[in-house]
Amino acid sequence: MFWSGLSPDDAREFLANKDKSKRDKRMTLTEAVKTFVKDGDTLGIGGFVNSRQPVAIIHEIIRQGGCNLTLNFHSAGLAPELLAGAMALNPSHVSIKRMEFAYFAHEFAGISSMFRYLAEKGLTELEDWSNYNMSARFKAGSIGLPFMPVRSPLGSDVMAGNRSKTMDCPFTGRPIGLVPAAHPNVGLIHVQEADIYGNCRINGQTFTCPEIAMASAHTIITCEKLVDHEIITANPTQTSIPFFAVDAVVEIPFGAFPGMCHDHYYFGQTHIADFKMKTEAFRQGDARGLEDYYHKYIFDVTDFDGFISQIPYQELKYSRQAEGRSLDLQKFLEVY
Amino acid sequence: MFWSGLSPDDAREFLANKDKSKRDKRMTLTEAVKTFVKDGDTLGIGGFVNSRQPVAIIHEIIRQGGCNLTLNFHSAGLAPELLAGAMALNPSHVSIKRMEFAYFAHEFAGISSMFRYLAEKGLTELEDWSNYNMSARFKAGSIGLPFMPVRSPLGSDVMAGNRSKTMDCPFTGRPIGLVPAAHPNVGLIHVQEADIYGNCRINGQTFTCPEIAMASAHTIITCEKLVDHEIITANPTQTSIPFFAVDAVVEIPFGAFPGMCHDHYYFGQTHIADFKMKTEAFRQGDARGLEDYYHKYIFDVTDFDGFISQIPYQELKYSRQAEGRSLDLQKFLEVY
Amino acid sequence: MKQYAADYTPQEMLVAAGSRQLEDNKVIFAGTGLPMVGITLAQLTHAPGIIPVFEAGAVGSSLTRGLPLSVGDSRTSCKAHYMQGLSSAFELTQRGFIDIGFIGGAEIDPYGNLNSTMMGCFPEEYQKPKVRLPGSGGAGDMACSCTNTIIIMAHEPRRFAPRLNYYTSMGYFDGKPGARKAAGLQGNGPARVITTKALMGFDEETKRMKILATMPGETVASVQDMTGFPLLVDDNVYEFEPPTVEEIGLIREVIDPLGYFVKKTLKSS
Amino acid sequence: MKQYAADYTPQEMLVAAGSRQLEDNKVIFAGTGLPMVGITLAQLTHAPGIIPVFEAGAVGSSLTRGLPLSVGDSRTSCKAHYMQGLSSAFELTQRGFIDIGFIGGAEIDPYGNLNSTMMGCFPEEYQKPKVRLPGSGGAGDMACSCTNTIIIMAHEPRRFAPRLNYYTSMGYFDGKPGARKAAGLQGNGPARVITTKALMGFDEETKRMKILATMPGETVASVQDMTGFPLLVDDNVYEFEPPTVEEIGLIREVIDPLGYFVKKTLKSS
Repeated sequence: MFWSGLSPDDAREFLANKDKSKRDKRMTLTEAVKTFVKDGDTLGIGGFVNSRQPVAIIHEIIRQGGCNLTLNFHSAGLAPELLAGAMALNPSHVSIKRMEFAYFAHEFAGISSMFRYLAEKGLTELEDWSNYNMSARFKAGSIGLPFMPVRSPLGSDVMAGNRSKTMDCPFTGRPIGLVPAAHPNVGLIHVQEADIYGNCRINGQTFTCPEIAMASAHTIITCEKLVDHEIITANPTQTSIPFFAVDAVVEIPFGAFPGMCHDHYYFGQTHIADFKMKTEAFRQGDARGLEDYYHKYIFDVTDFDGFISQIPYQELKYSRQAEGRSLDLQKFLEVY
Repeated sequence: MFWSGLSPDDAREFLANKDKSKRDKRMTLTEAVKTFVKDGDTLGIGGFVNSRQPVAIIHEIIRQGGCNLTLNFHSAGLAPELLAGAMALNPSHVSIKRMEFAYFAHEFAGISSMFRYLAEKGLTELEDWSNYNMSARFKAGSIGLPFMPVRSPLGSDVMAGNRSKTMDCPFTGRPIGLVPAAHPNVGLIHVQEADIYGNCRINGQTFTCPEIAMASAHTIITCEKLVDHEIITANPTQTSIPFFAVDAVVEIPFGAFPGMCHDHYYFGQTHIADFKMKTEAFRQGDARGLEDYYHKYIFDVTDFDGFISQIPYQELKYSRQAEGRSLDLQKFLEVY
Repeated sequence: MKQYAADYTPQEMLVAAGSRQLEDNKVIFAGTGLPMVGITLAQLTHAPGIIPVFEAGAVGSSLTRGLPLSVGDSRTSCKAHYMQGLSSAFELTQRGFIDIGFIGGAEIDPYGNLNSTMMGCFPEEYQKPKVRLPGSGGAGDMACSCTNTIIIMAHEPRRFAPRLNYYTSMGYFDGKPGARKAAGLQGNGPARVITTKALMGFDEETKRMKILATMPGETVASVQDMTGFPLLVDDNVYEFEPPTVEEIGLIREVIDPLGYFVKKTLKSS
Repeated sequence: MKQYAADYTPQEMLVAAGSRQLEDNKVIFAGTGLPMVGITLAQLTHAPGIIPVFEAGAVGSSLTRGLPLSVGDSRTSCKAHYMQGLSSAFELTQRGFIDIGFIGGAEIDPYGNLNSTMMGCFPEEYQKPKVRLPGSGGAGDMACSCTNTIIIMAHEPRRFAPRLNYYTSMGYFDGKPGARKAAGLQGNGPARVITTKALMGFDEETKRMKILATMPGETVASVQDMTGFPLLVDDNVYEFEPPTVEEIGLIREVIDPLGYFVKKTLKSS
């Protein structure tokens, strides 16, 4: 059996020997990525499509470079697409060796052109799963099981082509699928609030972020806002990720932008459309726009603040206003 | 394979054909028990030891009578003990055919004498599991899987003696346990808040209540307080049980008394000690106290209010005060 | 008296047709895009009691803040009754809580199987496909485990293929009786396929796709012309009612005023 | 200078001994009763960084509202950092987050296996046991999956039996090398057994119970006398330090002032 990341036995051993004490885990994102992300690693990507994607962490990985990466996610857009674009531009600096995933596109903003580019050129290994499969794989990893049973998508080419297995249930005699645990080397998760120890609160849908954090050997957390520990202990049922599953905590406002972050900001639609246009242009042979994008927003700045400070204030303001209430979108787009 | 309650295939079929519409599900507890609890049923008991036990529902079942019941729970004290006592007093009115469980006692208040009585006389069928096993069985039932894998308690007499199976993991080659889903006919759950449709909020630990509710063919909810639907929709991540898993909603203040209910009341220790003393006396041959207890609190009243109204006000007041803050217990016990 | 709309696009017809297939008081899984629009339209017209479920976990929402751009975005949580993690929607479905899965697809075969993964030969070209599509997402799970599914998609000959390039979301397999059950699936499979040309079902016996109704302006022949495999035709085939003024007004002004999913321009299919 | 308490009960000695075995900054699963008291004592003395985990799901709590009467009661949630459902504590343990499981038991054998289910022959008398005990609860799971376990119990000959009536919580099975791993278990097994008479460990080779230290007033012989099977004796066996004034004060006045778990009356064992 081939395991990307850690095997269940290795993941258990690694965690059992790990320091799980409650300590201040704040550091810069530069330091966090330098410390925990290595060439050849399997990365577990949090969020769902373009919601709460760990965009800031991905920017930093691209800035520092990372080769032969394996990506594990269910549905994602921006995070893997940014890595795919970096690879397309310079595969000696960033390269994706393999992807285990269920859906790779921008949903309302269409397909991911860089994914198409890499896939259709055969530049990266693919392993398709369903969303439930990938969720279940992270779940198995997070609770120390070597696999989870699933009833879907039995009989499909998805399960025929990946490492899942089908067996007859020893209780009912009917076929049941088994999907192997996923234990990434590093989980990359953006949340709304965390304390200095790494206790995290996720507002709105948690997606599979808690499971990814708890399944991974190391987890880097970026948060919109650091909060007092007392806020966490005042309502422990709202903690989505416990501190002992976290290795680094970095406060990065707008850390999922131009994706959305529940209660903080809605999609930066203009920015996503612009990025999408540049990736599609690259796929069709014009690399210039995309090169500029990476230089301007990632390579020519030292950190994520350098990216966000280039986003027009009106766009940031709009994305904050559009989150959680109904705005006249048409009007905004006309006047902007 | 023997299934108490429903088999996974039957449970799926039953739910698929069930009316899952959002409708007012309020009724009296008398009506709810009459409608949903039948002789021969398997009952899933919510709560944990003496916390948030569905005491009011159990009283009503005892009042109406119920024979050949199978009880499914992980750790419980008052709820099964009240049924066991009713059976010991009059097995033609209430009888427990079988128990599938992990722990049956009062924790700080000691062993459950009626359980010892039934078990040591061989009056009921026993199937021991661990707490994790029973949680996992309800979990499997609640998510439509025929089994859950577990790593404990492998190698024990617990797993040797129950319906779990052990297989070699097809991914790691190491042994792994499989525990079959539990699908009770009726889930009995007490919560703090519910709306008229059955959306439930559980404060503090949820235990395995959401899983029991969602695994069962029917679920009866008692709640401390009915709340407006808008309170539920204002924060849907705090809903522990969705309305379509619920069949009856009954507002019963103190519905878990003399057990505790997070944020509402702490243990009615005096009452538990008194009940415990009477059950132990019965086990040692003196039935009088226990008979009186059942008459006074269950058979001679028409509903749970009839029980609570006999609890001295000071005791109810104290149990409310002791929940959520530190009281000078010694002083109270001296003056009470 | 019902008033039919004077002008509407095939996509608007599609959404109206989809909406009308949805029974009131059912729990309906809302795939991204047109299914979300169709469910909202049904809620605002004949089926206010529909309980939508979104892939990222929101249950029972009312989309009063506007159409979500993603099945995981915060708008899906608006007035939701229950919202847990991503696996929750799949677990609810696996358990049997979802009456109808309302999903889209890129390529379909006569037995209602769907491809949303790749164009090219599987498995030979899987690692270097001719065209790579986004992948299963949750649709493959819903197709397996919802009690019934309704498929909504554009009607083009290349999308209606006798054999799929890749089987992502399972319908009736090869049509053999009991094929779904034998594979371990729980749901009954696709009940309806709604397209810009026709409303279709599946033959009880052969599980092959069958025209139940043609969209206004179409005929059995014109539908068959745009389909890459032979369709069965129901004995009582009829012409579908056009969208009403109310339906079109709701789609254009209330549900998708910016035309994210329902394009505003009139174009011939 | 350390001041030893002038009077204390064997149970108080037991709690103090248990507390001293707990390393700072470790994640420790707190079984009901004496383990909860021992952990709290350790937090208030040498190990403020201990992270307690309670069976019903509370992680990192401080018991400032008083000793919980149940591992599922609301007091375990006091200042907790994280609190999910009941299965959460077991899942954390299965994953490897719990360094030490601190559990009690009714009957123990030379290999650290525990019985908390029944007295009588298993399986023959299982359905009509001589004495029925409460059952596994979560202890059986913790014994399997915590990285290490520490067992705390009263020391009586009938409780230390060469063979158990029923194997509820697994230690080293029959002592065969690798028996735990072969059974599929992940944790290392029992590291210590702390009783009213002695502190014991397990021999590296044979996995049999071994006296490491005797409690004040006890000798190797007096411990062996109260044990239903032969104990090994460590080469460096020593006498355990008595409880300090501070420890006894904390137990009696702060942690368990009502004597729910640590009885206040001085009684001979």
